Amino acid sequence: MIIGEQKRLEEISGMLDGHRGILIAGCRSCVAICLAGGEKEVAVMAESLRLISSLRGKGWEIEEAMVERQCEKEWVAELRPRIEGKDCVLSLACGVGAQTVQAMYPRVRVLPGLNTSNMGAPEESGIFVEKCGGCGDCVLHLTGGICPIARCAKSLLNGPCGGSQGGKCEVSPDTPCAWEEIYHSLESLGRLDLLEEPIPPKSWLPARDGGPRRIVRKEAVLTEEQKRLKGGKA
Amino acid sequence: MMRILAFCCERGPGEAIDLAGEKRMRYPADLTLIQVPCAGRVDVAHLLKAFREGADAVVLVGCLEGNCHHIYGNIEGRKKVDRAKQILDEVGLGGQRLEMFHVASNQPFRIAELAAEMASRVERLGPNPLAVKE
Amino acid sequence: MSDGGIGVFICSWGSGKDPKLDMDGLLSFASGIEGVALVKMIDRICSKPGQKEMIAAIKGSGTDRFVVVACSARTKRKLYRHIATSSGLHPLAFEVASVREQAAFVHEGPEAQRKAETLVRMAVEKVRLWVEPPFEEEMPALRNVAVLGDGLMAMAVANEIMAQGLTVDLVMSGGSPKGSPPYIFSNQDEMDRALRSMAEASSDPRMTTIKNASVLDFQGPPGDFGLVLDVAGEMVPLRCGAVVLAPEPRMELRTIDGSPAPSAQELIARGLRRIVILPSGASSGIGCSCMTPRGTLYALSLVDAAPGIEVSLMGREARAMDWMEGLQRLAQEKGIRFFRIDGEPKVEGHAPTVITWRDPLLGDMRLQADLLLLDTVLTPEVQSLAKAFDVPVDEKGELLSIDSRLRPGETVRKGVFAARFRVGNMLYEDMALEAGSVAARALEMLSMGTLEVGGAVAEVDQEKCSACLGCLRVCPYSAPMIGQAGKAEVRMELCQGCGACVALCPSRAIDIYCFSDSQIVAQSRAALGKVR
Amino acid sequence: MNRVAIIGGGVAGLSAAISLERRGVPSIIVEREEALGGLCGELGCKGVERCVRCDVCLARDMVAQARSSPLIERLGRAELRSVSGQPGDFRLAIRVGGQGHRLVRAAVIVCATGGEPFDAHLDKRLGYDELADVVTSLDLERQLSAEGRFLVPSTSAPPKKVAFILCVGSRDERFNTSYCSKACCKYSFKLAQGLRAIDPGCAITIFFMDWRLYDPRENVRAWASGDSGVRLVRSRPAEVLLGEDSRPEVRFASEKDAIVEVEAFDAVVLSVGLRPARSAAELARTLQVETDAHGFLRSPKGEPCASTRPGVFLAGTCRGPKEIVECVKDGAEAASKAIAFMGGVG
Amino acid sequence: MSARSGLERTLLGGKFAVTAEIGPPKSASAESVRRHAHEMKGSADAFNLTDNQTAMSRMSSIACAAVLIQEGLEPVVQMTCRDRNRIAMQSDILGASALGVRNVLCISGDHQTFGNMKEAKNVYDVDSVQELMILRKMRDEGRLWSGDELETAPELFLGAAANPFADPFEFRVTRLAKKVKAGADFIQTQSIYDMDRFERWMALVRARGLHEKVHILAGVMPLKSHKVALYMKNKVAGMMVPDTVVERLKSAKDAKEEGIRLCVEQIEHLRTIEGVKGVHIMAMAWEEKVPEIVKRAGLRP
Repeated sequence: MIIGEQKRLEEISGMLDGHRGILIAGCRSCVAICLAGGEKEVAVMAESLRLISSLRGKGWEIEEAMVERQCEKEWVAELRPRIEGKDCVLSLACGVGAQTVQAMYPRVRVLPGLNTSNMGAPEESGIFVEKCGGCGDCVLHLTGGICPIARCAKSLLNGPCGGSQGGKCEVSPDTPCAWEEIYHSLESLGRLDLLEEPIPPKSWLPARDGGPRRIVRKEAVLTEEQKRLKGGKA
Repeated sequence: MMRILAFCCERGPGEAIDLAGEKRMRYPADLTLIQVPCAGRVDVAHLLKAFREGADAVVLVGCLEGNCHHIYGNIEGRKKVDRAKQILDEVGLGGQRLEMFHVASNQPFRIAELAAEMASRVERLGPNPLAVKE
Repeated sequence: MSDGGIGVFICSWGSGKDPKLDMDGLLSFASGIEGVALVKMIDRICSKPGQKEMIAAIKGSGTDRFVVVACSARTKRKLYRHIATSSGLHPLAFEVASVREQAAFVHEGPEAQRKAETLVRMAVEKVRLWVEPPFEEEMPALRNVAVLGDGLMAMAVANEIMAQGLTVDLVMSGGSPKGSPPYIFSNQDEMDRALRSMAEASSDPRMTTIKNASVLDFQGPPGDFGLVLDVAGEMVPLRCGAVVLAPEPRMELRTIDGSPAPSAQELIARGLRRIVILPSGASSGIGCSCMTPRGTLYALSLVDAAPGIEVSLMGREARAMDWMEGLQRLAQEKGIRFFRIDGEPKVEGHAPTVITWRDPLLGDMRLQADLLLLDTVLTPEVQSLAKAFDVPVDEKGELLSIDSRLRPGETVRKGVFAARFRVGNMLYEDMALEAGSVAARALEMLSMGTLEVGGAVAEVDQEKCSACLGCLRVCPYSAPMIGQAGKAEVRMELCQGCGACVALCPSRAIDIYCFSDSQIVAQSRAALGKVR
Repeated sequence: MNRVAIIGGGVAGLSAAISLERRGVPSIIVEREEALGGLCGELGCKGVERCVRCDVCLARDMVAQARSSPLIERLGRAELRSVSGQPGDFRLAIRVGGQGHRLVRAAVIVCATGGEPFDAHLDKRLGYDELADVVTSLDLERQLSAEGRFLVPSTSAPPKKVAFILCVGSRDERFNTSYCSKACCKYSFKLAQGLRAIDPGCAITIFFMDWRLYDPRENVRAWASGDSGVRLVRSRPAEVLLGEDSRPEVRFASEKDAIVEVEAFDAVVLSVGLRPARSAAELARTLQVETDAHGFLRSPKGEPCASTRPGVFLAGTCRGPKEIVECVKDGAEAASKAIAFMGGVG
Repeated sequence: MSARSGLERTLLGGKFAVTAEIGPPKSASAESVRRHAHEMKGSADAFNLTDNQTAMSRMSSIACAAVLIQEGLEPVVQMTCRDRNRIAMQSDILGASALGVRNVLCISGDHQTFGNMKEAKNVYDVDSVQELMILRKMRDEGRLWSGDELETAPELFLGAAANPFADPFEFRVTRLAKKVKAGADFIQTQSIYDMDRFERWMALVRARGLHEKVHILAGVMPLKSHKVALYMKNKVAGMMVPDTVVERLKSAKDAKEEGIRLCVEQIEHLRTIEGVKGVHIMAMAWEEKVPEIVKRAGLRP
């Protein structure tokens, strides 16, 4: 899932200066799961900002709203009555959500309440770890199901580097060395042979480096004629 | 004996089939027709599963574009056929064994035409290799 | 699955006359199929005695579904539903193997028999997996129609509906409409009679008129719609069984600078002698559309009132209808000239205005006019109606209802009907006919008092739905919606059972009754001889 | 007995029957031919992959709906002999095929007997009699309906050059048809689109006077300019003669320099207009309704589908030439008026 | 096979090679490089020039190499994968060989979070093994990685790093084999303190016959004090410093002298290990001691 964490209150209140009608919009999918933008987090953020507003006389009028999934136009459209009369929206969804709200309500300023971080999974309650770098050309079949692009600090394909010691990455003691894990995974899979052959340079075209990506599933795309025939909001 | 399976929209083409019957328009018995509410009802899995069940050729018969009783079910059907053809090519069975035909309710002769067309394709491409193995 | 077992009824006439099918062979074939509890040959199922015999057999056997092996399913579907209900079964608890049309009539001897057996096998395999669909008969159908539109078309629709004993709420976006109705009246009294009928209708007790209203919200199933109108800032709720959208263009003869066409006396007074009428078609600026009788009638009125006036009509086609054919000859006899143009004329200067264009036969032409009148069209505001009722609009700005196989007057949204106007060439009779047929569509839906809902419709398994909104986006009828639980729900009253959503759903959360995935697969396997 | 008798099983009659059935009103269709569908039922679909919106398949769809409804009784090979009784309780004497007469009681009569295509033999100059390759649009439609393609009669090869001549038997004083038949502009446009779709190698030339397409979305000029294989000539051909290579030659005044041109085509299609049915006068007498100047049954001004006699309603081309979709609307309107006449919702 | 560089000529001649390391300065002037050059001239076959070591910006390795060439020394250019993608890498190599550089050491490079600009964006388009593949293709096939032909192919003596002290130990030899397959001609190991582990590693190397396929130079680093030893042991990842070494420096009166003596002892021991073709002396910020170490270890006449 997409993992994000809240910006510091200081930064958020800095952004909110000069605004009066504020709507905090949370999201019920990924950011709720990583405890960044769910309904409770929206409530906590609302209370904290109301405290700041009364303590420092900011005069903010803060309202809370939830969206099922803030990256879907249909659901963000349901925010319309709540957004009427507000001059800014503090989105506690991931970056995608904030951008969707801004695209649908061009005259209302949308402020990012979260720093969207990565695609990962909860390791245990409260700890979320990056697992996938979205490089567009998966190599898990060569690395025993452990992604070196996302989980090796240097995205090496013929790791480990010289700095891996005690199973930890040189970058930080609590980051396991991906290649150490790859080695042990392939060992238990009995496929250490995969590490013999040097892997040639990777094409980064399908990755973010190739420019913003656009995935098209032709059989679900409505043709121009279908759109004309269907009409309505969709 | 060839096995050609046709998924047939019951509105337009379904009417054409009955009209073909009324007019005694002969077509090869290899063509077996399954009636579905609309060409858009059939999804890629049905088309591929038919080949796994031994069909030599599969046909999706929908109404003419712009004449769909369910607004644009036939365009949805066309998209599924294109996707399935792509997969059949990649798989090696050949997308030629799958085709979409458009038949209006007053074109009974098209049923015989499409049956003949698919029969000739099966002759050219040979029977479904899966069926032969069994 | 079927607990009471499947009944297979073979109609003796199903074999077709010349290439006889061996119906007894089919009988024994059917009895050999696992799960078939009863097999019976009946002489002419569609005859009265045939039906009685079949109903008795079903009741006696305790089977809860059956297969009919007979002629085409299409012509007898309603009959078989009647037999099912009379035997105490669900009206859709059957499948038909059309062995006559799809085997006896189209294949030769042994092949026909084998195909018939395959068809029977397919029908049995399909009905085996039949699941009782939701079938609510009693959806209410309010006998009140909301008609939206300002002009004559809306009024005519209202009249037709009231003539059939239903009540009407006429919702007008403005107060009184500008310009004149776009229809062509054969003479003045027909126009007066039409305007008079408009006045009478508005006083009819069965109609309430709401002026200056725009639609804020539109909810509810067909037969029980809930509208919320914004009437000069105030929110007015409105409940109705059906909605008819009847926007109407307005036509106006205008000068270039937009002022309405002067009367004959004014022309004489201002000494304007040479008048040219150009149907501009476009609502603004110079265009070139078809010469309509409207221009001819206005020219005739000018010439009658002031003989000295010289009138010329320009346009691409000479459009005339029924009785209007002779109109042009009458106009020519009175000295009115007609010019046919291909493409846009060039217009320069003011009093006199010089019009130049290229005539295919006569070459480059020049015409001087003291006054150029444009026959302009004021197309109605259709976008907001389309948005409010979720109905598509085509490039011509008309509420699309013809493009696909919808019947005239129907739109994609069940219960929402739309009258179509043809700009510039719609006779008053054409409009009355359009209004009548659109009203008829609405009445067909409401007149039975209840709406049959359910049957072969889609249903969402809430557990499996991942709320990807795919079904909302693909459904032509916008039947699926997102319920409270954040999961998809298919509104049974809107679903027409086309299955586009089922084919798209990534989580296989939606399936359709009577054409479920498992049924289609079972039929394919049976068709390919893969079932033991 | 609130049953409606519908004379004629064409598109208009079927539409009326279906509309009545949906409102719970039983009806009986008296059809002269064996099968339902009328003139429209004989026409062919002109689309290959794309529907050109000629609406011909409406007839087929409606026949299917009518045949599957228990509320609609159908009498094939049946002719209306006489009508007695008064509006609200008519008695119709009907001769049914070989089994003699049958008496039908009905509260209302809807006459949907339709019109007749203009007999092209009457216009000698267009050579329909002598030249095999000069066909009427109806012949072309029947071939499309049967095989989905058109072959030149004399050579039975697909044509490479086809001419359409519009307004044959319409807007023509000589045959007392000074009216515009409304439908031939549309169906000729659709036939041309059909031939282009079936064989893009077949060039089409259409000789026309005015384009009178009533559906605003039908833009024949845009279609023609976008398709190199189509040529629109605004000229009414004088005659069609046999060329040396035994192909029909059309003599017409060309648009550009108004001299007479002669051009040979593989086939010439005469777009025949609509005339009142031969039996229209006799039918009018039977139903005691008036006809208009051209011989069609007359609807009073401003009341579509009504006839001059209460309780008798008219639908379709029996009351004047019209397109297929308009006949469908006529059916619905006639059904509405019939139900209104029978006192409100059925 | 003709030697492509002085270092290669020494190694091919069977002579025990010596390489040292010069740290490029944080300065725009090459003055300190020239000074080191004069001090160390003749004391080693070739001199490594680190590439923004520990991810701290310093004078570019190739620029320093040019200066060394002017001073008559043979440079070993180090090229990390952290700062350049394959496009910049190949263009730098063409430039370097045009300036006379023949030895290149392909290394992944320290992660930028070690350096003084942690917020920088790293590259890592390719890793050290892939870098070897690219450079070998330029040398042997005369083509860029894209396949375009080069007018003149660079003559390169390709080196790679190896760290017997990083984990997983048993994989380290396989990784060395991978580098050899990718085109490494010589290897310079991490600085050695835990002699047993190095010897076990060399045994595995010999077992796979890698010591004949590639010239292995053992890395040593003289320690100025026991504090430096502790820093190396705890702060530098992939470095093993046994406690005995720390103890020895701590108890010594003159820590620096003890550091030098230890280094010399290590060199003498390393010369006895079969498969070790030379030694790489990394006297970072102590370059002036290299001639003395070389002399006391008897490496130079």
